[in-house]
Amino acid sequence: MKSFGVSTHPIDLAAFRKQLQDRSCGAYVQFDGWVRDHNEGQQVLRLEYEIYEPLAVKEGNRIITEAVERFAVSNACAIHRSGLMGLSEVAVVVGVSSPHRGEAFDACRYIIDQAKVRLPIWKKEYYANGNAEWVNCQRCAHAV
Amino acid sequence: MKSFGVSTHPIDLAAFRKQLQDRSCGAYVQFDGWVRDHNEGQQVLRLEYEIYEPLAVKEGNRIITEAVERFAVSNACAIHRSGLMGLSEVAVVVGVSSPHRGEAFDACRYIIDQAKVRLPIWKKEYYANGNAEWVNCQRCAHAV
Amino acid sequence: MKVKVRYFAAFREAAGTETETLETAAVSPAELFVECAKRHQPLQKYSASLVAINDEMADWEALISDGDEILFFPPVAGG
Amino acid sequence: MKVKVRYFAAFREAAGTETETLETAAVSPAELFVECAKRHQPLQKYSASLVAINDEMADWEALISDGDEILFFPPVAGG
Repeated sequence: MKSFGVSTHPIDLAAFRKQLQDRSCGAYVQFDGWVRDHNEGQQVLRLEYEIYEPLAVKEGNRIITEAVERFAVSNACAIHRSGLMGLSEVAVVVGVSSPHRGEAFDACRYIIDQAKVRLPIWKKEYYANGNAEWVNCQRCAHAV
Repeated sequence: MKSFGVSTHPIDLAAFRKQLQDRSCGAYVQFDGWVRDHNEGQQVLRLEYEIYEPLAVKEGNRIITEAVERFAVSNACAIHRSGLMGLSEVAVVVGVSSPHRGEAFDACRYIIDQAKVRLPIWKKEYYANGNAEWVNCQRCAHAV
Repeated sequence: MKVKVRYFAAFREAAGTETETLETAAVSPAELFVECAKRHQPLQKYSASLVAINDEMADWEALISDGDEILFFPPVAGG
Repeated sequence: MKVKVRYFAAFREAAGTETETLETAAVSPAELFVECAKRHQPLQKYSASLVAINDEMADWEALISDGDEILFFPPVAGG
């Protein structure tokens, strides 16, 4: 099983895991991105992901395929949430199963690292002080 | 939450995860060791873990503490199954939550790598041909 | 030539629009972004990170053609 | 002096016993393991990997004392 998906609903983690089960695999590594209650000193109340889905899915599947080929793992899937989310919700999940654990760790990390830089996904944080910011856009601004 | 435990019953993964939830954490990494249907060319039907629990728990907690200190993660737990197990069951689970993902990956891998070499836990595999072997004892024998 | 431009997330807010159709002499997405930032001043404080042409990720120096849809992506969410 | 020895997993099967009490002159777990492998021939094909004294992980060259319980662990499950 190899796939990248986008979901507007809470992710069903048990179903997600089940897709990756494989009797030939001794190792399973999962990464979850959780909505954190703070960022750069600000208290976060909730957040929103904007995803340009046609390209995110295409490029996400490309990343999954690269990871499977590069690390020779058996199965790899990822789902990214879209829209508004509360604290502690799962914003993204990546799962990899493989006969041995080293490759599963490497592939899982590759997928989330690449996803964070290559996918057209943006995060807006809503703060306790009433402000809201597109994350990372402060840091990369030419001048403030 | 920081703990290492041994269980003679199937591991409740939802309850395991819940212990590690933390609103200050944006990253969660979990490793599962699954019972694989083959090993070194032999078809495996089931397996058995023997654990010397007093020392496994003491040393397991030491590994967890080392990981938490070394990688500065917020929470880390692990549970290892003891006794007989069928294919695809979860033999061991390690979970780490942390504000950022790099540390969570590193700590999770450290815990499982150290656990595999430092804990008094032995695996006996039962094969389709009727044989049973303590795994790794062939490889490390002086003479065969 | 005529191209369609599409802005996402922070860019959409800075440009005050999601899509627009422009008459341009820009040959590459890089040149086109500079033009767009002149039309929409708030865009000038940003550097774009990724660009796509007709739903395919593209290079900033790729050639654009009449009728293309250019997608400007602000820096992604990252770590 | 008298010590108690405990064998685990493959060692228990090779020794044909789980525990035994021995009179020994061995000063270290390393020397003691050699003695034990003389008593139980099948142990000779194994190298022990870890050792504990009185439920604490110990060094192979640690000093053993009268009344100690020495735990011999075969190589652990590994990868």
